[in-house]
Amino acid sequence: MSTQPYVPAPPLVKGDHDFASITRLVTDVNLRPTPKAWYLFMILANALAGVLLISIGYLIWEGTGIWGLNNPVGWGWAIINFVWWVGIGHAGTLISAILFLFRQDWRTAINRFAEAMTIFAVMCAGVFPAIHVGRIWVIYWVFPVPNQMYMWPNFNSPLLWDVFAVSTYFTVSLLFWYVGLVPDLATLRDRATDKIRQIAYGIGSLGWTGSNRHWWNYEKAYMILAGLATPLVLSVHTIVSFDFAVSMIPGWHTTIFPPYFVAGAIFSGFAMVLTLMIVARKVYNMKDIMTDDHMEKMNIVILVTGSMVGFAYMMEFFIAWYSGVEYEQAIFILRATGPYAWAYWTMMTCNVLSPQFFWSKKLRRNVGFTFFISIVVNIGMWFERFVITVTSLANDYLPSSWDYYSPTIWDALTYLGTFGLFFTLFLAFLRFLPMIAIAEIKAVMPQADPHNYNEETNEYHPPKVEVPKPQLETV
Amino acid sequence: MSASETNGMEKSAALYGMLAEFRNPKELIDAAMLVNKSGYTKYDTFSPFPVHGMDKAMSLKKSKLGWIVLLHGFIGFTGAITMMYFMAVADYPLNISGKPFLNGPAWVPITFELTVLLSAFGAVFGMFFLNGLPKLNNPLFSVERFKKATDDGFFVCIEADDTQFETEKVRKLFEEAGATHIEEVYD
Amino acid sequence: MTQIFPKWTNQVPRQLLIGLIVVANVVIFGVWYFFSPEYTDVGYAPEQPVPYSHKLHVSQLGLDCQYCHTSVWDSKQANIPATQTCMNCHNQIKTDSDKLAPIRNSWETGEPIEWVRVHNLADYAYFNHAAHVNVGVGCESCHGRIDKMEVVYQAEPLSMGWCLDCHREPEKFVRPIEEVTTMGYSVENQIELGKELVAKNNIHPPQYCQGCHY
Amino acid sequence: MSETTPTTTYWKSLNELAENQEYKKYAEREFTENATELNDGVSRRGFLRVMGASIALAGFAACRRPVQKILPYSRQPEDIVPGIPLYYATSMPLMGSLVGLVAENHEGRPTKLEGNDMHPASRGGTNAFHQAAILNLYDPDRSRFPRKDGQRASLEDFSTFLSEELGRTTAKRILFISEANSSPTLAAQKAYLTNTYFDNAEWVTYEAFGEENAFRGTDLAFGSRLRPYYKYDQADVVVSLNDDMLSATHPNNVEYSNQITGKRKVTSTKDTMSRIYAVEDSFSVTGSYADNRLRLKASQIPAFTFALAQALSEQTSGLDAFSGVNNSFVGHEWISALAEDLLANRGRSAVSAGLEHAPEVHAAVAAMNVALGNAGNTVDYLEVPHAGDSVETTFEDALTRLNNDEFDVAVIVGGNPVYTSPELAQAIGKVETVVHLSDFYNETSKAATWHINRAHFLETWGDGYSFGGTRSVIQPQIQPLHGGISEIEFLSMFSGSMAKGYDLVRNTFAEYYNDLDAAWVNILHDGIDRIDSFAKPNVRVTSSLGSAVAGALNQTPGSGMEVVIRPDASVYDGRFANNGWLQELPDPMTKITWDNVALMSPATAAQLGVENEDVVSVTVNESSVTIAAWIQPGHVDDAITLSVGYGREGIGRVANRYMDYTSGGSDTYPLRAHNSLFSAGSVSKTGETYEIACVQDHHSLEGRDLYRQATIEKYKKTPEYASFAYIHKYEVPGLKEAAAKGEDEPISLFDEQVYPEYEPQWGMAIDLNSCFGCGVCIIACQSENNIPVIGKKEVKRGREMHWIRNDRYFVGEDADNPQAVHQPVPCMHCELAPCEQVCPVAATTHSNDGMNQMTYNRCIGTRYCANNCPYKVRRFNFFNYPKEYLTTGDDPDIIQMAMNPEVTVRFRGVMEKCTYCAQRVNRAKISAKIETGSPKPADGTVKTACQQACPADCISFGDLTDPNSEVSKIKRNERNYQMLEELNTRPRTSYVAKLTNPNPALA
Repeated sequence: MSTQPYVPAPPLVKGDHDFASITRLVTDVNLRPTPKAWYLFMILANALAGVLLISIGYLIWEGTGIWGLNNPVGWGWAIINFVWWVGIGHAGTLISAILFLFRQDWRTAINRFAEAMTIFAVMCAGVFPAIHVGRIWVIYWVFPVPNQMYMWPNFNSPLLWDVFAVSTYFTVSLLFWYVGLVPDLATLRDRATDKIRQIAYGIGSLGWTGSNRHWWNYEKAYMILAGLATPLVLSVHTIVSFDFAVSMIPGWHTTIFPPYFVAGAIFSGFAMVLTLMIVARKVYNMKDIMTDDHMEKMNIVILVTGSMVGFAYMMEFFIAWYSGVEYEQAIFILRATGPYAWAYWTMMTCNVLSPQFFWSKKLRRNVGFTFFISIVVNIGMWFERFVITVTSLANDYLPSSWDYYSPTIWDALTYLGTFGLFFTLFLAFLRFLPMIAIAEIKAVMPQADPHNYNEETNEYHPPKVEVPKPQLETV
Repeated sequence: MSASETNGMEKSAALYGMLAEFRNPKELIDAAMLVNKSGYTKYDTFSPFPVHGMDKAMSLKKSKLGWIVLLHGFIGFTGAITMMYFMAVADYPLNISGKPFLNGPAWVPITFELTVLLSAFGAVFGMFFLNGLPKLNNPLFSVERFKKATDDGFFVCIEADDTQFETEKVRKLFEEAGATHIEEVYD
Repeated sequence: MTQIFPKWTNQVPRQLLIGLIVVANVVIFGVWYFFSPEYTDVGYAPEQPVPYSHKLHVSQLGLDCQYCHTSVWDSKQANIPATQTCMNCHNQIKTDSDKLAPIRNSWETGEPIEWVRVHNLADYAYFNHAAHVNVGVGCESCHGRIDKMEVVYQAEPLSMGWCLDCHREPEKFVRPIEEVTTMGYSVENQIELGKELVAKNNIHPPQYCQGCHY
Repeated sequence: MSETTPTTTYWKSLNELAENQEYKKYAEREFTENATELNDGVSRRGFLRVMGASIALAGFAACRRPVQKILPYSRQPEDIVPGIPLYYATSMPLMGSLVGLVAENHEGRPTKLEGNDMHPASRGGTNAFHQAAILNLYDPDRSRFPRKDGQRASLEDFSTFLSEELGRTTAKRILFISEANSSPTLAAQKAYLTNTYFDNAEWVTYEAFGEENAFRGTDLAFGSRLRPYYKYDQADVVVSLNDDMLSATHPNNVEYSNQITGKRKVTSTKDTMSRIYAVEDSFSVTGSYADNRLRLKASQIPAFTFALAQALSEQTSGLDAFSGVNNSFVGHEWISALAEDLLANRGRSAVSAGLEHAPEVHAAVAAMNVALGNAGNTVDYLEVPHAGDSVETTFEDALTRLNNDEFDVAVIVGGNPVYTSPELAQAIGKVETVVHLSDFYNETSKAATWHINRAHFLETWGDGYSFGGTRSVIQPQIQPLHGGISEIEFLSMFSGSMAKGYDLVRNTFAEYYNDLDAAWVNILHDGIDRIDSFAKPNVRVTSSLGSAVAGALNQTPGSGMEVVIRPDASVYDGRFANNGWLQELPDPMTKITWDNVALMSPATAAQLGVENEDVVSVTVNESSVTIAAWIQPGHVDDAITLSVGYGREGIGRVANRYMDYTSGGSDTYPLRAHNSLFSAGSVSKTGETYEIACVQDHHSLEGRDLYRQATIEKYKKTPEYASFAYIHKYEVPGLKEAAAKGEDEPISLFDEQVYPEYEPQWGMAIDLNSCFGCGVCIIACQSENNIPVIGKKEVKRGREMHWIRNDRYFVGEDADNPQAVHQPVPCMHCELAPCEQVCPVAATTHSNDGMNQMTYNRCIGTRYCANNCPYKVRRFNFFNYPKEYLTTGDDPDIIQMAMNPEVTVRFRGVMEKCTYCAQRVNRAKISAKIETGSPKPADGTVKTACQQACPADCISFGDLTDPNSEVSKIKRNERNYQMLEELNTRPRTSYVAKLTNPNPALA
């Protein structure tokens, strides 16, 4: 890197910050006394989480029947929510891993944040496969545990693949996140004044010193993890999509599902990151770090993935027609015109139409609009999963078995409750952990580069930013 | 090596080493080169972020982490295959949808996942192992200024049990390198 | 700056790791042993309303199992004998024993005797005695050395795994049909004899679920 | 898994539960008003769970084992070996005739009823009522003790009352009102009591839906009351004038079904099949099975009949009475087509009319059958000694005399006339003492001074004749559970003796035999005493017929809206209203459960502006009833069809309708005048709606090839009409490629496990040409496999549990007059079952003998298998249905006695489905193994419950490795096809495509 001519990008950190100011900007959030507002929101979140606990308790007490499921439609909101949350849970690892491999330095501003969201989203997702089964008390049978029955799980089952995929994804994301946290926890340890924080952060940072011998292994490890997480993140939603694609139900039995699900996952994940980021950066005035450039870049990803999803929808129809399978054709026509058309068209509007606004640079950089779209997108993605899961089951091969699915209040409450869980965790994260990867941010600041220092005086001279024209050609 | 170094610290000499602070990454690199050239081996440099080119400056050897990860990945891969073969073919073969007991395609996802999982374990825990972490108590922590090492401070420390270590020589060396602040670290 | 953690804390991680490994092993072993039917069920010997001694009746008096458990050859159940069966002898012998009072009482009133069930197969498993004894599975193989039992107790775990042991390798257990009720039967060439019997009696024990669960 | 939890709830509804104090307390404590799912089930489930802590044990058996007691016999009964079921012959009396049955007994309790192969009225077949009778036996709501003025009394009290009040010399004028009963013993008692014992006693037989009109019809035609008894196995042309002889509501439907479908078993292109014409108002199973169907209002049927007679009178003799007929139907295309076909098949045709139609119609039909030379060939006219003989008065007469206070005492022997006959209900009020024998404390019992609880037919001895005249004995299977008495024991009390049923029957039979003891064993063993006990006099049409029918001939059918009232396919005249199995049995044509509805044609509905579930008010001369409307394609316009038996109060937990009007249907009897099928009425929309639990939402095949049929001509031309290749014009994908590789199954990514290395391999074939959709298979399966009843709300949610369902599709262009087809769908037992591979815990796998096995105790309930089943035959226990079902009533043990001990009772959260009756298969395999050393039972030794029950022998089941087994033969037939063959699931259950034989003239 040192040899080739340095092409200055627009600075990733706005405002004239030095290392210390960055440290303060980020860590003060965790060290300053807790604001009232935080308690307020925490209580709200906890209340919602309580709703989740109650709905689960009642579910275990009464049985799956409290949900709106019926005979053709054996999977309802539980699975929809599972896929939805897992999808959201893709952004974080994707940002930290793939963008890292692509040397997208701008990721450093949001990766910590996004990874946290990922982990919490996956936790919310994990709730559903666990509780949706009829006999929760024997769910451990899906794990290959030796037992007096000599029975083993069935490795042909996509659900079992899911068990491994999701748990692996969760573990690896967690490790990845933690590895990134260690140096910043050390920073907090060293800035903390009260004993409790010192001990807590002290343990968390494992006695990190910032030794460059450590940094050497550390960067290696981080690189390898990124390399591992990249195929992993793609595999997770691929395998989730197998739950449908491997079955033989018209509308499920579709080879396009893996790429289409992954695109959808990135789509919804980025939207969720934006939703949270736009609020967080306002509240904690991190505009210098999470800049509008970030927002714009992410909007471009949303535009691209949104269009990919749209393309996938068209492809489904085309293949259904092209395959000549009457059942496939029937289900897709029914989706658009049948009893669930309302859901289908909501999905189309939110997922395919809404992102198209981001062709305009002005809208891409418009905070309010971005916030709005980011929410619309996630509504749309929920409906996508609804359309896939429910419509296919409700109208499959034998018309005699067709039946309409309508959820009960308990379906809704359980879903609502997971938001409680999510925000409880997320608020705790904002309060106690650095929401920006401090060390990484510092590393991408111009001051961090020895070349930006005068050979003789060792004084820092900021890199010249040329006029953007040649830059346009080079990029 | 750093692991061995920390172990060396076990035989607690009163004087642990000499710590010098520098103003910025550039100076830190120069200092590191200087110390390295003057033939010290038991020394280390500290910065709030990895400084580019430090590996050359300190002439650090290539990390062994890659091999650890590969080993773990291999264990994960073979482990998965063996597990599924034992359970689905050897121990209790059940006729499921008339599929063959050894159902290769169906085993791909789980094999992949377990390989990745084990590799990740290798990477993370291997890294901590190589760095001799966790190590909650460190002589350097008793130096007040050293807190800056995780904020905006750049330090070099030469340890007392380096064969060439002599307090004065080291202090002079640091002064040449332009250290803003030099101090002895006691354990 | 003072150290947050004293020196000894540097040893803690290593100790924790070792401790964790030890605990994990203990737990796994504990579950494996104490939660298994071998531990929970084997040796279950409830007190019976009548202190009937199989030891006495089988080894001293030499009664054959079928004398009382008549239906074992044709029914899924090996019946508990009717009071009648007891009375066949006990209207002559020990007619005044207090121990036998419940028997006589039952005989007079017609009220059944409430024997306590000892061998209780796991729920949802169907077991058919006839199907087993008719191909040479000895009483002993599941019920143990009844002839040595003063009080009947459960000798085998009766767990699915235990069933499968035999269903997978019947040759290790089957015996000539005429030896079914023999106690303490054993031959040194069990395996090849077993193989012959398996072939002769055309024994294919089901290992598919519906063999036992429906 | 049948924990017995004493509670006072049943599986029906929250509302009756609310009457239970214990629950009220609980509910106030635990449930807030707005708990959403306060539909019948859920809250009650909570209640049950609290009361029944014992469930927990199931899970933790390993930690703490519940002590179990074994109770051996004190004295070992003869020939009872614990664990081996015993089978005894008996018969079921219903609608005045017997049907021979065999009862399966486990340790002395009957658990299953099956047809008696040797009995002519059964031939091994049954109908839903027979199958469900076992549940009536164990119904906890049966009346358990005699009552006087509603207060508990004893039989002794009653006999004292008889000796004091109704002694031989009593001056009281007694009217015996009996339901139709074929018992010779009872007939003797009847004669004795009315002629000899009492000076002034009268006897009337009353059935809400009896054969009286048929008898009167033959009386008009031949001058004597004779029962037309068809021999459809001789008939090539069958004309049903609104006669639903295939429906369980017909007294002889089992035998008729067997005969009619028997004439349509086509095994090769050389075979022929009979032709069936149906002329009817509402869509009946007979209509759906007919080759040609004509929609006519019930009031037009007489005119149509006379027109037909007129058409025939030209070319036959003996129909002069009708030659003068000149109504709107004369010259109708159907009349000419029918006449032509009938004349072409003299002596090989059979014309029949609905039992509820006027005597004149029956007279005309009888005359036609004689004129066509069918009498003696396809129809016999039987002298039925016990039906309306000399000692009886007619119902009309009895009614008038009741109203004129000519009776002091009414003795009602069985039946529920106060409910079924509004006229009688109000006439009976004038009598000072009413004595009522019945198995429920029902409407009549409430109106009675004395109520005596009646014994179920499986509890006491009895005798009687089948519809065709086979005499047999009703052999009890179990002591009366609640100490009830049978009607013959009841009547014997009047003559002062308190004889036991056994002696009464023995005495009757002693007259038939010199040495009864010798014969007795066989009578009981075979369940048959004597076939053809009824005389078959030669019949000739009386000269007075013309004058007798003259009045009817001139009647012109009413033009306006008419209301038709029929017995219900599920609860008949209401007597089965408390039977959960029957309540939940989907109606064969509408697929509605738990309710009765007002059926109307789409046109009529449009005209009235009503849709399904709109409540309409139906009015027939002053009295009106509100009931939910249901649109029935194929129903005649300007007519409403209602069924009876619902809207009950205080009968039992299943039967009762509820205050909030959520279930139980409506009582339609108030609209019905005795013996009148139809009456002019008016219908209006009330604006309310009422939820109907219909198990099938979608009635069109969507042009899919799931159900395949053709006319017999087409079959003869293209025998392969049912093959995938013929229908789609291309082979099943992958077959060509496979053929290239020399395989016969479509190519696959895997080399599948091959069948059959192991023998036997089970398979099933369902002959769509025989199925007319009665649904007896569903009840038989429910009884055999311990399938719970889940209640209306759950059915409404689409959670029905039946393992075999009967899909009914409407096909054809004409939406107003479509064809209805029936397709039974059990588990297909696919060799490459999609359900299996998706289960994460291998709870559903494949057995060596080729069955798709569901292992309940391994299932964790992901429901993935059900999702992935293309045939949607898997059923999920969303709640703990069986627990409720089995822990209900005042003493739950009773209902548990109906369970089959060889089948697991499933629990909450597990999947279940058809097992091909694995318990029967395994029992057969084990005994075969013990007897022959090979686990391969001989063909026919294993019959699945559905197969066994089917009167049409529509289902065949057996070993596919045996090329000579019945099922193998059928599967080799070119009409045999697999549903969704192109999915390559390789179902073991296949279908034999339907054939129709319509009259080209009417095409």
